[in-house]
Amino acid sequence: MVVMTYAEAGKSALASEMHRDPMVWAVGEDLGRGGVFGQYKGLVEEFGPERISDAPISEAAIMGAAVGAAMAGTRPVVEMRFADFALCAVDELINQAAKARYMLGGQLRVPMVIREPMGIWRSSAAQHSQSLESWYTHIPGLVVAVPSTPADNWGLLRAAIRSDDPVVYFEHKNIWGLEGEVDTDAEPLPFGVARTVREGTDLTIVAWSATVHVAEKASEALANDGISVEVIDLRTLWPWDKEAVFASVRKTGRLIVAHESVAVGGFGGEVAATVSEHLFGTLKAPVKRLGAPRIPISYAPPLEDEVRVTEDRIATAARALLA
Amino acid sequence: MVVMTYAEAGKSALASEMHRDPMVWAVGEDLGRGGVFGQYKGLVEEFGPERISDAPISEAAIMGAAVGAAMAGTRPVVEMRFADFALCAVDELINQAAKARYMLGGQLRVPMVIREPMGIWRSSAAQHSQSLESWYTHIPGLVVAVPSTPADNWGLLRAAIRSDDPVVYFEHKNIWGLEGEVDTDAEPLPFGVARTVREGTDLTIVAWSATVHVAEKASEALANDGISVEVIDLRTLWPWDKEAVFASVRKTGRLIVAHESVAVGGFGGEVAATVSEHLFGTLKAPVKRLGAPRIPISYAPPLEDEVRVTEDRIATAARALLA
Amino acid sequence: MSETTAPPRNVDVARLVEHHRQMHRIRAFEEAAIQASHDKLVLGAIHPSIGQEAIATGVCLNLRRDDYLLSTHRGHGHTLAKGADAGAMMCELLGRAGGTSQGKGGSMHIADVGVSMLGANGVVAANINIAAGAAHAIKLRREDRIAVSIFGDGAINRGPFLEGLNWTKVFDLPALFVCEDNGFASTTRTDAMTGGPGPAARAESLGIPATTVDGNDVAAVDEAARALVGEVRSGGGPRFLVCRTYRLTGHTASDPAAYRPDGEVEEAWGNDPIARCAAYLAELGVSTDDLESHRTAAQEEMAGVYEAARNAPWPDTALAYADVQDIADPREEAFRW
Amino acid sequence: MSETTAPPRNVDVARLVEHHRQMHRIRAFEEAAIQASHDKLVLGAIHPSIGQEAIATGVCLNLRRDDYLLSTHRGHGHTLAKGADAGAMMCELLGRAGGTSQGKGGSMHIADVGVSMLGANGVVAANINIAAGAAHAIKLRREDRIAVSIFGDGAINRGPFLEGLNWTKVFDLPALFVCEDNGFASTTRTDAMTGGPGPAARAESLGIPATTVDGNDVAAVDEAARALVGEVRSGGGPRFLVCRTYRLTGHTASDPAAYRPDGEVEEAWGNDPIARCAAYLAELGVSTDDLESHRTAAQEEMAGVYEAARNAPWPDTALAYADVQDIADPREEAFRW
Ligand SMILES: Cc1ncc(C[n+]2csc(CCOP(=O)(O)OP(=O)(O)O)c2C)c(N)n1
Ligand SMILES: Cc1ncc(C[n+]2csc(CCOP(=O)(O)OP(=O)(O)O)c2C)c(N)n1
Ligand SMILES: [Mg+2]
Ligand SMILES: [Mg+2]
Repeated sequence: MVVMTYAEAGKSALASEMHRDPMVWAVGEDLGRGGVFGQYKGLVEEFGPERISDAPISEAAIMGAAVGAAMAGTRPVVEMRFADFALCAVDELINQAAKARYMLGGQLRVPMVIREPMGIWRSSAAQHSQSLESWYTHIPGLVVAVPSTPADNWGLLRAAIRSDDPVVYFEHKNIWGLEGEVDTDAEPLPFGVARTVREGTDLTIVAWSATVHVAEKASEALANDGISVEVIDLRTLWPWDKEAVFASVRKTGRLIVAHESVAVGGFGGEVAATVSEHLFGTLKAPVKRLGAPRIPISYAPPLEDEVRVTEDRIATAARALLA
Repeated sequence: MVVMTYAEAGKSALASEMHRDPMVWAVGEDLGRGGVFGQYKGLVEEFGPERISDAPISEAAIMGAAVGAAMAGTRPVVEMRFADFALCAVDELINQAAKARYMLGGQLRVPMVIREPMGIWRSSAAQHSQSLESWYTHIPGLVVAVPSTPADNWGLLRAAIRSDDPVVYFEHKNIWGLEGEVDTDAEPLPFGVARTVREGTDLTIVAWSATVHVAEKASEALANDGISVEVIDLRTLWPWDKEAVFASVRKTGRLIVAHESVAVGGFGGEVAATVSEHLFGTLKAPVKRLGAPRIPISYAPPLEDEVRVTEDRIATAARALLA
Repeated sequence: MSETTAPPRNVDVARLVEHHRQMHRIRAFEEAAIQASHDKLVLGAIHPSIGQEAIATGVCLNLRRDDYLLSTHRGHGHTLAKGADAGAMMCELLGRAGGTSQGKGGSMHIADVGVSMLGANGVVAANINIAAGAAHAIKLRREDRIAVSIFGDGAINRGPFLEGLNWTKVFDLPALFVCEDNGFASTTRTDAMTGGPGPAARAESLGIPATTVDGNDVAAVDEAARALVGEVRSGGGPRFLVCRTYRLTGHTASDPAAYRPDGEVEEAWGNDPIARCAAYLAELGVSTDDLESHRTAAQEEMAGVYEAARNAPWPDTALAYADVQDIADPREEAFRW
Repeated sequence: MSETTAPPRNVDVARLVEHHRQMHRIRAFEEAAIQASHDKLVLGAIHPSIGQEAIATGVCLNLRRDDYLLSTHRGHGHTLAKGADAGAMMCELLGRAGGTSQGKGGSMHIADVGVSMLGANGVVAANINIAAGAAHAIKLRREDRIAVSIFGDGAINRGPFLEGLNWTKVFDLPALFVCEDNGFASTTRTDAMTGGPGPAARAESLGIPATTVDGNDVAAVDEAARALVGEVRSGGGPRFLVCRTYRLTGHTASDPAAYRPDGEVEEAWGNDPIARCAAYLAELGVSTDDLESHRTAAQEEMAGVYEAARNAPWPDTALAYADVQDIADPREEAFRW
């Protein structure tokens, strides 16, 4: 067990896979100087500029070249810097990376990882704060990972790099510095296996990425009111661990799905619709979704706060559900 | 009342708005020759090449220039040719068009219409068949329209062109030739008002775009089994007519949401989650979603058919729901 | 920017004969594909390369089986010239079992990874970045193959053209870009939508040496391609080849191409690359019978290929759910009652 | 591609004095903004333009109030030079009521539509297509204004650079493109990531005449910009101006810029555009007191501006739900219990 930050976990996961497989390489803007958030610090010294490669400001080429490099036998890890900038390379990801294996009848595969730092991070405004994970769950061929802890970043990034299919990998900008214990001897994590963050009997809260920590805090507050909350971290949205969620809701009878992204069209709708269908009759109350209002993210802190799914908002929703 | 096709309705809606407002213009590849589907035929002769403008194969510039032209006081209608190609201009649509009014604190607006022919159309394969309407419902600032008939194409396209906010406008490629009556004296249609296609008492089917016609056929088949189906065409997905859907489901107690797009992460999840929450207790059966399996769309007809939400599949789901 | 037009002096007759055969095979394949389209056995759009065959053979005869090739929507000829099996290709166009991609991709995604042809593409210019990446992989793996991207003159107005070419220059990659300049982007004349002198000037502004040839002169294409492939393979970095040509058919099999004035197409037929090659070979003493036999052999081959394809079975519908991704079964999600 | 470096012969002293004042205002504004960032009153990233002021004033002094301007993440100087109110801009940077965009956009989206400044942009090169579109609207409306896009040397590697420039050439639009070539794209030297000779050559390959000037010589920028703006306004079509400069601060207010060798920055300070302008004005007989007074006046103004902004109230939270779109109320969707 080693204590490291979420950023360090990502860095050592990449480093360990690069040691394991010489075909793994990373490419993105400013990686040579450690990346915008320091998540690549020291790697160029260790692996050299060919395998920790800088890139021009050419998101479409970063993504598109990675597709070709993956088809041709390497395993690129592309750094998009901000999830928002990946919107400059959507054709390459959706029309090319996600579909190539299928369109070619399985003649080749596209093993690549697309790292997309996501989410609200101190007044970054509407073009540097988005959480668009739900988009990628809708696209056949893509795996979608949303780690919330250093241990999961360690376990899931390694799994993503070993995946023979493209993985859209969302790291949350607001928890780069979060520390936690990591078992560096552990195997990569399987996709589609949720983590029960906390056990409870009255209510289930499903969350992912940074929102898991908000849900955890809310559940502590609720515990003081005698409300016993089970918190489930999905870890990956495609595939997602339906069985774990069903099992928990069968026990609690109540579900809140909370995410930072916009509620309308968010993945919370998928979870809520699936649970409402499968556990119809078992549910003691309607499934409650908590997500951002359908507004762009503002720059001014008080306006930025308006979109946040906070501890209080989760707790309020929980009490309402149990009232 | 005039009988025209879905394509003709789109064409005359554009023409009538261009007559009404000299600031309305259209731009896209090959518009001078009438557009790929003939939906612009004759317009360049009527309005000239400046207002029915060809474009280089530069989707990002078509979309981005439209943003600037809208900011600067014109009302561009951009033709994306296939919804799939709009993926080459996602930054321009999501980071720029949708957010500019908000980011600038209301100093300006971005009145533009993005026409995106969508859907499966005789063996066009994975890069020319997608239905991605759910993506845009998730983006604050965008209106999303999905007309299913000539009359609605006439009414909604005119409303879209008059909108001061960007409208993502999906026309389904498979119904260009569909004929129907159009009241050319009618006002533009309001956004967010659904159309009750057929009244019924046992079950509600919510659909949009070409799937409305499949649902209608299925409900006729079901009528022969004595099952009375109410079919609702949402017409626009943002805003969407919750009240109309709630009212219908309060009456029938059962709901199927059917769409051509992939079920996972599709807008059906939003509808199902919302109805399941709001009408908890009123529902006699779980809300059923019908959408495509999470696979790319194949070229070979029998494989292509595997993703279709057919009349039979809707009818089977309906019978199961009522069993 | 060098210009090559006159037929090369040091001619290898056997090589030119090989081009002549191959061009006829491509033309016959396209004719059969157009027939299949008219017979409604090909439903999706196909983009014939009739009139542009010299580029396909002129370039591909200089490539090794393990050199990567990425093509466009108009990719039948390139794929055949790279060595793909015509029968499997025709099955793919008809969406039948035995197709190169099991019928899942069709014409616009035609590919044969066995001959390192990594795919045509339905998105204009998308193959440029993918080829740049294949070249990047070659460099990382210290291999001596090269990656080739062939695209049209309309593709040079898309952002990936700039990003992909710049990428190969900056990383000094073994990539050859071939622009088929046929003057049209579907129904629009490209000169009306293209600022500046065109593809070669754009490539050179990105630091990539460009050569322009008469794309209907197979000997000229062959000679230029041979030189450029050699430079790229020997570590010279990316190169750019512009081939001036003309599309003798409509944009698709169903396009009457009414946007072209009377006479333009007829005149262009006078510049038919196959006829020019034949005339040149006749000059060099190859008998008309031999030349004619290339045509008939090709037509017989492709007639057989079409016949076989139309009689091939449909692919098993289970294939619709295969090769999506390793994890999760898509059947679980859809159409459960 | 013409080179202008020597100070122009026919100097208008009053105009140069105006530049000197304005450059000091920009510098003082940036210094106050950096202070605000260190004071943690600006939380988001800000990108100071210290060292590049001559481009902002040299270009914008040649623009009319109704000429459109689109800028980048490093847009404070451009916005000030276009005539925006410094007080409202500083309130925007601090996210306060009274901000140019009511605090909703901040530094990277700074805009003042009142002076036709349509916005900085958080996406590199995105402003190029938007400016092309503004120029397109000008042509459709038969107006005599022009649209200007200012961007950095890193932006020339993004697809929109090619698509947007080609667009203005093809449609013959009144657009001026200004590339601030400061040698860096955040922590990376742009020459290492740029194939070919650079921005001017790329513009010319797209048919757009390009001029390159010493961007730290305000007189040279002014002279070149005046000529190009005149050509564009009189219907000459798009033009391109490259200004060679250097970023004297880090990429952001929090970037120590350790990636630059010792001495490089110090040496660059010797080429400070403001000092050069001052020296030149002194030569022309303007008194040191006058020159000094421009600096002190600017610093006092911006100190006051910062003081006012830090005391300004937060925007009303109801604004978070305003100006999303005309239809539908976002409050209905979120946080209902
Ligand atoms: C990004 C994108 N935009 C538009 C299209 C539609 N389209 C298909 S082929 C074509 C013309 C391409 O012209 P060119 O690149 O010159 O190739 P050619 O057809 O002449 O061989 C267009 C516009 C597309 N496939 N992809
Ligand atoms: C599409 C996109 N990619 C990456 C970034 C991150 N980024 C912000 S500024 C910058 C460097 C820009 O360099 P340049 O264009 O030369 O402008 P400068 O900062 O030198 O003024 C980068 C890479 C971005 N904002 N947008
Ligand atoms: Mg062409
Ligand atoms: Mg720079």
